[in-house]
Amino acid sequence: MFYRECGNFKDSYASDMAIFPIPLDRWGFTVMLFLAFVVIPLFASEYLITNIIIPFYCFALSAFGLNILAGYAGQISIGHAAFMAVGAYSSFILYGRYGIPLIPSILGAGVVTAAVGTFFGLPSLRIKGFYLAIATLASQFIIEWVIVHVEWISGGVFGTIQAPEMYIFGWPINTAVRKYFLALCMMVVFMTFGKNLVRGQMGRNWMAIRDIDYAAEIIGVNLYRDKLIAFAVSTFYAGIAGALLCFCYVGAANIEEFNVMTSFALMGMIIIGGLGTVLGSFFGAGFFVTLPILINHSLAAFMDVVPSDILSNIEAIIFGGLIVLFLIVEPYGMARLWHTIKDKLRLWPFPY
Amino acid sequence: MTFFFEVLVNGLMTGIMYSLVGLGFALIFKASDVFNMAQGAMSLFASLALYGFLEQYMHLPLWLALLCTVAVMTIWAYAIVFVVLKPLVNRPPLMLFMATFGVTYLMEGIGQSIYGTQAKGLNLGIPDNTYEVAGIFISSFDLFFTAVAAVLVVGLVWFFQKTRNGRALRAVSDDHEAALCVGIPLLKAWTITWIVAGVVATVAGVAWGTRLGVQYSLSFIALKALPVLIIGGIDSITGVIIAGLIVGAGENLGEVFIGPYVGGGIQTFFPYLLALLVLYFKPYGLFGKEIIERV
Amino acid sequence: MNEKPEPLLRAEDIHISFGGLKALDGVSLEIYPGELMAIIGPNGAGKTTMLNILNGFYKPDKGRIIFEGKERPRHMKPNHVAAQGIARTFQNLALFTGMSVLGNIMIGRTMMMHSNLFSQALYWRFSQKEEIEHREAVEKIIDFLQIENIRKTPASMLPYGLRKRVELARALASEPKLLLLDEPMAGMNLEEKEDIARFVLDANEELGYTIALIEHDMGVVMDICDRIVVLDFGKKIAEGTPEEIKANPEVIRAYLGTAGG
Amino acid sequence: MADLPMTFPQILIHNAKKFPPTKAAIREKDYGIWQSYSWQDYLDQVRDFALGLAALGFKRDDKMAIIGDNRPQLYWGLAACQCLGGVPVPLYQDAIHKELHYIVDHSECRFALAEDQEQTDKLMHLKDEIPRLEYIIYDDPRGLRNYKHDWLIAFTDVQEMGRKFGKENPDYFMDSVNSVKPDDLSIIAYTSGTTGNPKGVMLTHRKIADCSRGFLAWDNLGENEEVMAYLPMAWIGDHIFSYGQALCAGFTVNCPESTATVAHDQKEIGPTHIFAPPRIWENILTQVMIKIEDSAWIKQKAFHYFMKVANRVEKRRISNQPVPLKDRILYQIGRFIIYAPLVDNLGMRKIKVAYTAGEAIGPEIFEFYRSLGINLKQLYGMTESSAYVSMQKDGDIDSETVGPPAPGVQVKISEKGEVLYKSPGNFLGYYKNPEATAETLEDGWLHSGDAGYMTERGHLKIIDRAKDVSKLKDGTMFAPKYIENKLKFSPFIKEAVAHGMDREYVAVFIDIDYGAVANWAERRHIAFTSYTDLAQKPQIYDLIYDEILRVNKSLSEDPKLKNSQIKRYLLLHKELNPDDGEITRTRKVRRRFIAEKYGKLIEALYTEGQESVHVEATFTYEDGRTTTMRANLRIRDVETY
Repeated sequence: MFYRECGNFKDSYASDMAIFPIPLDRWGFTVMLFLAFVVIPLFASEYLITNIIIPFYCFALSAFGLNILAGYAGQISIGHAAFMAVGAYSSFILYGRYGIPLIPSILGAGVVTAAVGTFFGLPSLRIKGFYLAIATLASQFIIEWVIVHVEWISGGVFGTIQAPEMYIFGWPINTAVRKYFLALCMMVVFMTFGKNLVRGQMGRNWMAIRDIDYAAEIIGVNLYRDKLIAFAVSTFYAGIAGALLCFCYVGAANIEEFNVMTSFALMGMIIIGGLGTVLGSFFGAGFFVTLPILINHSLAAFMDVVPSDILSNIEAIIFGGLIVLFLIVEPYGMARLWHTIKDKLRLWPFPY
Repeated sequence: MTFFFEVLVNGLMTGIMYSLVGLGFALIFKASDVFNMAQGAMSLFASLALYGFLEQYMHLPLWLALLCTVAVMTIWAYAIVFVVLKPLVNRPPLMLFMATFGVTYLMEGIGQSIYGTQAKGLNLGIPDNTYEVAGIFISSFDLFFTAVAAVLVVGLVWFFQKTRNGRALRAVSDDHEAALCVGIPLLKAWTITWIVAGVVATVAGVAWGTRLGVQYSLSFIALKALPVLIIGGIDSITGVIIAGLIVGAGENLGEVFIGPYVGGGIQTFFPYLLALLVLYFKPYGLFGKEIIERV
Repeated sequence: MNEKPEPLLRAEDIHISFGGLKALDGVSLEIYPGELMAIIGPNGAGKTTMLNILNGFYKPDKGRIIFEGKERPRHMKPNHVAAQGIARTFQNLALFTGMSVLGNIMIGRTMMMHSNLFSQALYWRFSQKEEIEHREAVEKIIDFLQIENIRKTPASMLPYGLRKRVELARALASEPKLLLLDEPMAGMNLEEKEDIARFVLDANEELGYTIALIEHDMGVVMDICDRIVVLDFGKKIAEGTPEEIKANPEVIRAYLGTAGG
Repeated sequence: MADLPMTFPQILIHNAKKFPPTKAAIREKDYGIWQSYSWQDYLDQVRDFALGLAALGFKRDDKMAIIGDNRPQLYWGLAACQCLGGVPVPLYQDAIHKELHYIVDHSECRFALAEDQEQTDKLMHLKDEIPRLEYIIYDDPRGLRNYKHDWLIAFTDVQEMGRKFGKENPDYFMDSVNSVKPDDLSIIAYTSGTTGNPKGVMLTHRKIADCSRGFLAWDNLGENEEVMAYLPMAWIGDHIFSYGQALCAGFTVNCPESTATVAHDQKEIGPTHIFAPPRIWENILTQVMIKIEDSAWIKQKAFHYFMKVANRVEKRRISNQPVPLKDRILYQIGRFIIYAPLVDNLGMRKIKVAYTAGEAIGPEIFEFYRSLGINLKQLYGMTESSAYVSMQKDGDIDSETVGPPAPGVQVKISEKGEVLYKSPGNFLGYYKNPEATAETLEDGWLHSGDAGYMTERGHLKIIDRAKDVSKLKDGTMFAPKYIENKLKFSPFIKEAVAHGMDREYVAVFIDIDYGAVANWAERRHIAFTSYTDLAQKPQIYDLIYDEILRVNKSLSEDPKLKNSQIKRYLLLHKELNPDDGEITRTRKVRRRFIAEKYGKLIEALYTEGQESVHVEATFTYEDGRTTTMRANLRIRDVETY
């Protein structure tokens, strides 16, 4: 109904292959950027920024990473949170202990995580499906143990490092808004890179592997290389996300943030949000982050103080229920719903 | 030396528990191609339910409480099969796999909102004395559950290999359509397996619940039985049993003899390390059969 | 072709068996540059197995494969075989249903795309240029196979006949030296068969591709192929021009003896 | 206008100089995107092809037949031909062999330019019969690989020769371009007359250019227009619009990927200027109606409600009355919910001005588009006048008339009521047919053959073909076309033939719109096997009955036509088909022919109490084979107001 596509024609492949070929979408995207870069920092409350939006960005990034692996390349990983932990700790170590500048150490953390991730991805060369899933679960437990028990990493005390003050070129990142911008910029940059990857040749190879691996190989896709690249890229994102989460939100690298439940949650996010879509990563993460707050507010109507355990239980029920529901009703998640609606609007008032 | 054996025996006793839970997984996998991530949650729920019947809400005698718990797990089995799995028939296995994530959340959420989140001590009145057998100290408590587990394991194997239903289930797992053709109702088969899995979960839940107290973390313990499957090979019952013993023994020995040098707590991941090694050399497990791909 | 040139591909004395069952038992065959040849035979004669061996998906228990005069290393991976210039289509469709038709065909060119991960992440400049170059090539194929109108349709939404055509497009996109078609016309109605037959013929004559195909429809095979190899129970029982094959008593017996054909 | 170039070759060169290479002169949807050519490209292509033709021995005044869908190459061929002082002869791509043979033979073509294999095959048949035809040039080589003749050449090969020839004779092109004079023939457009053989209308550069510029000035259209070229190149409308106007204004012509994708491609391009015969507007409307029928209940309701609103508003707008506030508000809501999205989906959002031309349009159809906010206007013209006689002015619209005479045109009505006019576009005459010329052109006045009169607003109102307008027995005026158009507004009626000359009452043949009616029937689970079967279903008769009632109602409102309401009707067993000669390629009813062919049916319509009539029909397939089928057609009475 709102779409006006008449007169929007492509006289070059460049424009035909653009990320947003439809003008209204371009426009909507610009509005989003405006909101993120101008409106939110100016008007959002500190609580909102710190406790909702920053984690939202971080989880979106991480969920997208998992989406690359599970949604695009079809290699499910249920130990993904552990890689966020790797990112978090290595960034803290690089920055806090070796005094490498902030941005480089965050990127470095990503690289370290990618290395670890690639290692744990090795089994994918031999096995698929559940076997692989369990292998990735192994990464969860092994990494957790290593982080907790290797003092050099965690300093030994329950595996927690406090976040050092952050400076970029001597400019302190100490307010909510500044942290927000750090998270935002990182998120935007890497989401863009990621989108380019998945819409390009690498993305096609991944999807081919996901859909029919033997056919992909026979057509000339290098299964081994591309699977490992998927692991590397995916875990790189997890690493960055983990680092950002701890720098900008938690304020400490704490292994408890990244236990197996977080891994499951990430899985849930991409299922609910939409497997194999960038948009879905945002939907999923947004849903996951806002759900507790929503429940909290809706319950606040009945009781003045909502006990945290009840909160978490209801949260779990709804979250689980929706995973099942989406798998049954719309296996491709919110993102697909969104597209169905969009197509309806584009054809309005015609049915086809 | 005896110390070594003591550790070994204790390990094997834990191992048989792994085998049991492992069978729970294997059973469902064989019957419905579902890799049931909710196994742990089922154990948690079972133990919570038992606690509820036994102490929290009513004070039933143990046997009745157990019966009720099994009944509850049966209800769950039906719910899962008819609400979750039925609509997902003929979807790619990975989707069913993910669906069990949802079930995990549901069970934990519901369970804890009914019975509360705080840890509970579960006392079944089983004497916890230690006897010395051939210079090895064994807790009667462990012995008891080992026995139960062993019995169940044997029972399951018998059920699978000998009974008509068991064979039916195997048929189902081999080929859904074919099974339907020869008149085995898919959903019935599934329900049965899920009920059995529920029973297994109950035993495991109770066993661990009594040891470590009934609490959230129970749902993770079951995860430790996952590597058992890989090591054994999902589609091989014997494989799973043996693997269970290996894992149990291995992790205990590892914890005692290697643990101290690396700061302990090896158990949490040792089975997985083992699994990774096995995967690397035998991708389909020690006893699993390889699949030839056709074009 | 009377005076035989150097074959593009030669398979020598191929043996392979699955769990004791001999699928191929000492089959040898040549494929000559520029020809359109067919491998026919009753059901279970080992035709598809032969194709799987030719493109490196199966490793023969015994026997050698010489492609362009070079012997293929025993454990060469299928994607390297593809890189040598052998493409194929599949009997039971193997389209990537999660992608659009365009994406599927673009995959066919993956071996020719070399921009590294980082330039792909940046996209603009090199990577974009590459994408566009290959898109142009792909569009030529889309035009050739007359599938313009489904260019952006998800592969999962295509009818059977069109899927086969898109698979052909995907195989052509890799500009192979040798194109293997596994029953390109199976399960099609007459009209669709005629279309595909025409495209295959055009690909062979107009674009000059060397093609080896498996097909059940004898009529089509006899019409379009230069040369035919007949397999039966894992053995080669005849080889020659359509006329010779029609006349060959072995073949007739093989076909009358089985339900296939 | 004096300083402006007056021959199209010069206009082309002028454009190539004037416009930057970034500005597209012509686009073609090919390989998935719109391949654009600047005016310089346009000129280069034309030059190369022209020189190639020269190399093949194309002389001044040679004729070249052009046949195929609208492709840049065909327009280039047309221009190239003009550059050499030759005369292009565009042909209808769906014309049957007999017609092609007549035209190609009569126009003495030495060269022919074909789009693809299909058209090439047709021409190759002709070549066997017409030795004068020397060369056949084709654009799309697909499927022609096995044809090996030295007289059969690919467009690109000709251009290749051209480049070589150009190097050898550098001045040849400009010399021949300069030798072309404004009053030389620029095209011979064959009109598929409603009677007899086609006649070759001779038009000159000056006429086409003047009229094109006339049109542009009238609606002040400029170089930034976008137009879709998908109507037959042989139709004068397309020639004026996609060639004449395009070159004179320098705006962009867009060629769709294929005839099947026109609607989609039009949505992509978003033309600013459309020029189409009524049947196109009818088809689009029919499509809209079908889709709406298929859409959700709520959407249907909304659509119909707001279309009523729009109609009310438009009626007042046309008659320059104030629109009540309530309607104005409703219209704005409707614009948001229905009109704007609809127009956008039809690819008409950017339209500045749209014309319906060629024949009269049903007022309801006309109002439908106008009420959507599309500036649709009527235009009256003929091939013989370069389509330039009269057209409506913005803000002075009347659904019943074709507007005031265009600048430089004089119109007068003969005592017989026939419309005569002097237009700058008036043709030189019919090629090799002086007597026909003499009949039509009397001392500069062109006899249109249409009956009409000037309204008090000074608009020209066309009622019907002069020879068709007649009287019923009781002497009331009977204008069949007028009635037929009213019928054809119904999405379910494709063609209609009204009878009544010297009869007691009016009776009609109805030709149902198969697509629309079949769709309607399926939704009501009415089983049918064929067109004939469907047409004879009682339910369909009921459906059409209501449509006829509607027409009778509106006829009853006009005192002059009150008595010519429809009293009986029957649904034909087959679609009227140009191949059977029942209608022309431009879908004009051939009354005399039908009167002869279906005399029996007509008699039945006028025999009191006859309920049905038996027919034997002969169908013609594309390949010319014919088969016969038999059927009983019902006849129904209709009540009148």
